[in-house]
Amino acid sequence: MSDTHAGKFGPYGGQYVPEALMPAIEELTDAYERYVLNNEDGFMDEFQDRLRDFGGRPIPLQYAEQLSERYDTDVYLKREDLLHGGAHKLNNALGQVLLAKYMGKERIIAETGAGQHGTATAMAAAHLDMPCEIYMGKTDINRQRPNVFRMRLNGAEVNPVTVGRGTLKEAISETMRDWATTVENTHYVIGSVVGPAPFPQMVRDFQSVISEEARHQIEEQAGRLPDSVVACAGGGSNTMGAFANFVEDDGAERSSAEKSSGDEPRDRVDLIAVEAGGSSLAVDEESGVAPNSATLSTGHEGVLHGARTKLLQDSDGQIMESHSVSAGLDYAGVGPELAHLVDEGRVTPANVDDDAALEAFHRLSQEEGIIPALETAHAFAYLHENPDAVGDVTIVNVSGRGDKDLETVIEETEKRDLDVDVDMSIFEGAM
Amino acid sequence: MSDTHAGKFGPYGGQYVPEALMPAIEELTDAYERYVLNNEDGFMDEFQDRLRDFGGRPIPLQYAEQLSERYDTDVYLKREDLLHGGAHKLNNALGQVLLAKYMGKERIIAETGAGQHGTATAMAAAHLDMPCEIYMGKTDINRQRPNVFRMRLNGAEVNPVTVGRGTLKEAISETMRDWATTVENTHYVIGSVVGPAPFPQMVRDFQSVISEEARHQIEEQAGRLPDSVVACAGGGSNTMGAFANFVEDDGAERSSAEKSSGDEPRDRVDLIAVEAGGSSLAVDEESGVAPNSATLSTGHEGVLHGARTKLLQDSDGQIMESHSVSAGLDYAGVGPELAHLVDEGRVTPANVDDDAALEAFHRLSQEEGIIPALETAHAFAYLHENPDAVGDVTIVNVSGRGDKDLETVIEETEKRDLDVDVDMSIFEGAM
Amino acid sequence: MAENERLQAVFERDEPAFIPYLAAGDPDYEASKAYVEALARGGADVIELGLPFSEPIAEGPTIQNAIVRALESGMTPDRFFEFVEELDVDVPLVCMTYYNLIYQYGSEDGPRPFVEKAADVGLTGLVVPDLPAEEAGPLRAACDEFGLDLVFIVAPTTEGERLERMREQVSGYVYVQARLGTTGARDDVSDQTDESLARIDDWDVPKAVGFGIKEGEHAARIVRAGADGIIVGSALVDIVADGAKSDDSVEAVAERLERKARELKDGALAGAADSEPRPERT
Amino acid sequence: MAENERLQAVFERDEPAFIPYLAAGDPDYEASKAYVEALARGGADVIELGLPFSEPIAEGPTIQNAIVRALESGMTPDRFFEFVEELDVDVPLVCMTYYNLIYQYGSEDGPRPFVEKAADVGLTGLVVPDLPAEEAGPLRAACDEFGLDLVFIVAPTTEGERLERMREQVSGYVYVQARLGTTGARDDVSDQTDESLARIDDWDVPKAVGFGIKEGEHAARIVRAGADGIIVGSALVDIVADGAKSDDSVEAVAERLERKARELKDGALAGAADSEPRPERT
Ligand SMILES: Cc1ncc(COP(=O)(O)O)c(C=O)c1O
Ligand SMILES: Cc1ncc(COP(=O)(O)O)c(C=O)c1O
Repeated sequence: MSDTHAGKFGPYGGQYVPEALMPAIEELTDAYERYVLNNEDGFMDEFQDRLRDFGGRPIPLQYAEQLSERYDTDVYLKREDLLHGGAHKLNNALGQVLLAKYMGKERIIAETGAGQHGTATAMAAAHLDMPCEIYMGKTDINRQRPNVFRMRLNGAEVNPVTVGRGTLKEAISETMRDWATTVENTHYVIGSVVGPAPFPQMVRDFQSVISEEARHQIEEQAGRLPDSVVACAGGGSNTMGAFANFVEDDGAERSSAEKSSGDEPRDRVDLIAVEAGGSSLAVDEESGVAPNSATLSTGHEGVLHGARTKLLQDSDGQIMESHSVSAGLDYAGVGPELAHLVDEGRVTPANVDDDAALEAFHRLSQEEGIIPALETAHAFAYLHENPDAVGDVTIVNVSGRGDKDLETVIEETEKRDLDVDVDMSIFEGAM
Repeated sequence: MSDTHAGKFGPYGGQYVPEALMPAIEELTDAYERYVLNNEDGFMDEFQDRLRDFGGRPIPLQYAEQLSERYDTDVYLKREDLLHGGAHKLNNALGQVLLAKYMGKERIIAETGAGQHGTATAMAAAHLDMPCEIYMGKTDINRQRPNVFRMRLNGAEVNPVTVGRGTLKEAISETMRDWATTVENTHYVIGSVVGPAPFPQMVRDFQSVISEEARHQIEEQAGRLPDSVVACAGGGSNTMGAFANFVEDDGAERSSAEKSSGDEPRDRVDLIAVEAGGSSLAVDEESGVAPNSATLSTGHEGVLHGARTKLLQDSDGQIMESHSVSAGLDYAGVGPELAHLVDEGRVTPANVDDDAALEAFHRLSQEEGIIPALETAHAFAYLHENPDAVGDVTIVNVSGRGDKDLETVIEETEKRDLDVDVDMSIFEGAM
Repeated sequence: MAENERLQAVFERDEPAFIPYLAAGDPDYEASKAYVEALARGGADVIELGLPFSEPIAEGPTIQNAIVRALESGMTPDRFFEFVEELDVDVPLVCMTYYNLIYQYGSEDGPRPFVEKAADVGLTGLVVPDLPAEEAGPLRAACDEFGLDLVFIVAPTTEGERLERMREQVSGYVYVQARLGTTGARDDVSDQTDESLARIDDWDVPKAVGFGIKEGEHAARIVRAGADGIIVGSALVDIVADGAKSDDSVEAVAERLERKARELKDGALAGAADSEPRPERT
Repeated sequence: MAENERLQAVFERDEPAFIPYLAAGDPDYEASKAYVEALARGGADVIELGLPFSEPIAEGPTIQNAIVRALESGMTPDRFFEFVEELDVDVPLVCMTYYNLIYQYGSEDGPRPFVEKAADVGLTGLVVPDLPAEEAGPLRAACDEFGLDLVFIVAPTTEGERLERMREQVSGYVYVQARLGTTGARDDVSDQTDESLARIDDWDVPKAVGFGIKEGEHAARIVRAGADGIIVGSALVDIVADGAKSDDSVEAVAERLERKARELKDGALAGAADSEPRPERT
């Protein structure tokens, strides 16, 4: 992994947080090292048991017949949509809530954008019998209603965040404020590979079960490593989870110590992070609005939410309002490790626009019988637009299911003239 | 199994269908025997592979910490809610759509009540590239909207059924009418262990993967068989699936052929089928309305939808309108094999009312972080009301997840004064 | 195998039988009686009377709706038998209903009480669309006991062994289903009809064709194809439905039914006139 | 370590320092200037001027809203520096902002251009709430280069090694966070204040306490507890917000701010009068 020292990934990472939080972050760093890295008190064993029994792991890697034929390439789907809660988010939420329990914390808080991290956290907190509050922006509350209900049904309090545009960015800021007040008994379960160290590496570690399984599965099913792994990136947690165990498959010469007999280079697995291109890659500096969330492609280094990373910001350094049809990608920052891997050339950043994502949503639903999250649909839109870029064998990470997105999809599809066969009139009967 | 000859279970079962369908049913019986029972052309292998890769099997058996403590008994949850689509229904839908493909059929039709069978069928049909039409009653369309969208997103046509009360009963009748017209190229994927032979046994066989897994899992995790298995019963497919591999654990003396050394009796696993008690077990003969769906407890032998079984009917033999807060249990019939097992004393019929099911829904959501389908909640309500009846170790089948029920639950909870701590005002913010 | 004499007599005449269907009690008890009597006046040779069942899986929308109207107006098996007793018609009546109503009638489970009562009120036969030959044993026995015919339906998909089994059980007449699907009036005559008739050409039982016949012209066409009778339901039920909807007088509707019956009957007769003379039956 | 002379001079006087905060540009550029000047008239010894950042994670709702107003009225880092230059006040000014604005300023990445400009317009120090000592190296170096103080915040949770690390880096004054949480006016004084002050009792840098001070009485209480200064933000921002909401004249609001400032300053002085004389500083 690329976090060689003190939570930095090249120039990125670090701990840019109010002083009041620093002791908690040091405590967390210590707990992360003991429990997660060193499996103290059998933490990782318990985590894995619970991921299996409560979460439903291992999750299949599925050969996608229709897509493989369409794109003339072997497309495998890593089915995180089947994880309890409907997205990869539980891998991390369960890990962190369990860690909070090991740390003796008594209360859980979390931010949420699409509501997937919030529901995952609420579920994990209920499962582990911990009180839980979730901060969610008002815009996201409106476009992800089912998830709001689910969190509440699981006994979590949902605190609406009304400042700014009311999306993920504001929700994170608000959760940090809560944490700054309650840090002594509360753990903040951050929802992606963002925030101050040790969050980016810890969340990645919890999520890396995705590629740990996928690597075994593809070797078993295809008899080889994939030529590429494609994942959507908001903060980048499903991305890093899907990439982690392939990062070292970089096609480089092996160091002599690693060489077995010959000196062939390692296999090369291309890692492709697909961000939300929104409605346009252009930016309105004047109003501070980016009509996209394509941080890796268009962002610039800066400091946000506790870490140095790539950001959507104006020339002064004010954070822009990002936009995406998918709430879970609608974020002006990105995980510092992902930013670093892009700079290093190890990860290829890409983006697709809202229309392409919606089309991919319908295509996957109709052709494979899998209704993906709108976030996930971005990865499939990339595949659709770049079938030649993924090699002969590719893994696409199905980061979540689309049940939460039904209303948005109907509304947004109706507005557009999509290049896919959807008859919107058929949706009226049941409204 | 109890289907000793020709699709009969004791006095139940049979093939009471219009003549036009009989040839198709004979063809299906033949295909069932060849492909399902005898694994011709590797049908069952392909089925199991697809259940694994597309469906996400095996599905965990989870120890429920909070419930076990509450009821002072070891409660294990068979997590069919984690199956692709969110309910056990895919086990059957995938099996039948695949079978239709082996049979050379070109079109799939199905009825649906809760929409879970419809979505499962639509998903399976998309996965296997088969055109698909789903019949659904107008009442059910209104109370299970998200599932209507999901079917349509998966490319299925949803045909509203407006006759009668517009629930499952009418949808089945309507699908049979379609089948009678299109029988030559169309397979009717029936959604539960009902209908003419060979459907009840075939659907049971596809669903019995539930208890096949659960039996291994409980032996591994608890080191013993359970004292009981509890499942909700509408038509009875999750019920029969969860019971199938425990039916022979009836506590009877073993026949001498089976005896190994001693002559101890087999373990006894109690099988408890929980139906919808609705608002009352009383029946209004005059208006032909049963405010419940407790067929096993209160029904009488008769013929409906192709089979002889227990039915909710008036003294003339007219079928009653059943009622339940959960669309998937809202059916006036029940699988013939289940009816027979109840007569034989092997399965214990039980029922819980709407209120109890809603309370159980909230309890499981809050305490275990699992939002169950309203159907499933009936099984948990039974556990709550009869914690002493399930023995020291029980398996409850979590037949599905409750995402589809959010609106109904909010509405129905608001109407009532439930014995569970739900603050309905919290649901308003996001409406 | 019982052959009900009155039913047999119909087919022994040297002309095709016109067999109309109405749901008893549609839209209400008294009107329905008048309508059935109008059919008799219009030339019906046999009348199929539907005893409405709540789950009529073999019916199309027209007859489904008739059944809903009849049930809502209070039709029950007991009222149905009264209805039959009270009818002032001279032609044989056949009851068309679903098996559950037959099975549940009376104090014991099973078809016997129903059949006994049916014979008692003068019904001559039964058609049970959800009862294939395989499950018909007990009902067949009761019909034999009480001298009723049990009419079976031959579908376009019925072939081979199934056809043989049915041939053994059928009596009165065989109901030849003109096309796949449910009941309902259509605008054309299906080619499937000819094939179906050909398949049972050598059966020694009258062949009545139904499903979708709407006009005299259809009737003629079908008789020319070799049918011994035509069965017409939805086209007549449509008239009842229209009358109920427009609140027309019972007399006006009855008049229309009689006229339609005559058109169909005349069509059948015309078809017979065109055909070669039919072989004598024993 | 740089000690800005003007800031140092404030704390060398034998009286507690009153350090008010306002967001520059709230609710607009001109009014904000008038308000800052009113604070100076009201007895401010140092003024903390907020340069608004879009993600103020350490602020409570009061200051968040002030920042939104300031941003909406067009405040930017460049305008901020103009603002500072144009201010007609005599007391040392400290800029409070978030690290990203500092980092992005100028043509190169990194804090140097910002600090150079800050020094240029006469700012005497910086407070950066999202920059803990661990990440402060480059900014500390730039501040040293241009003679600015870098104020750190000691939180109630800051202990042990972290406290030592901060002690080495802090200059100007140490900002003692009176309680956990974000900024915002409260109705009481936290016990955490006493504990925090006790923990850094032997530090050789002035201690200014902030977070939640609202009234003269609070100010007195905190000075009695040993603070060398009090920092008041939200209680003053509330006055600006009320004025903006009621559309009051700039003069009227300025007048209220001046009065509130005097109350707080007097409270601090009263607290000092009650305490034993403060030890001399070098
Ligand atoms: C299904 C799904 N995929 C992807 C994302 C994006 O998050 P990340 O980039 O951290 O995986 C989200 C966020 O909510 C999500 O719900
Ligand atoms: C989740 C769930 N459980 C149970 C049922 C009842 O069906 P069955 O009794 O066939 O399992 C349904 C039917 O839709 C369902 O969706």
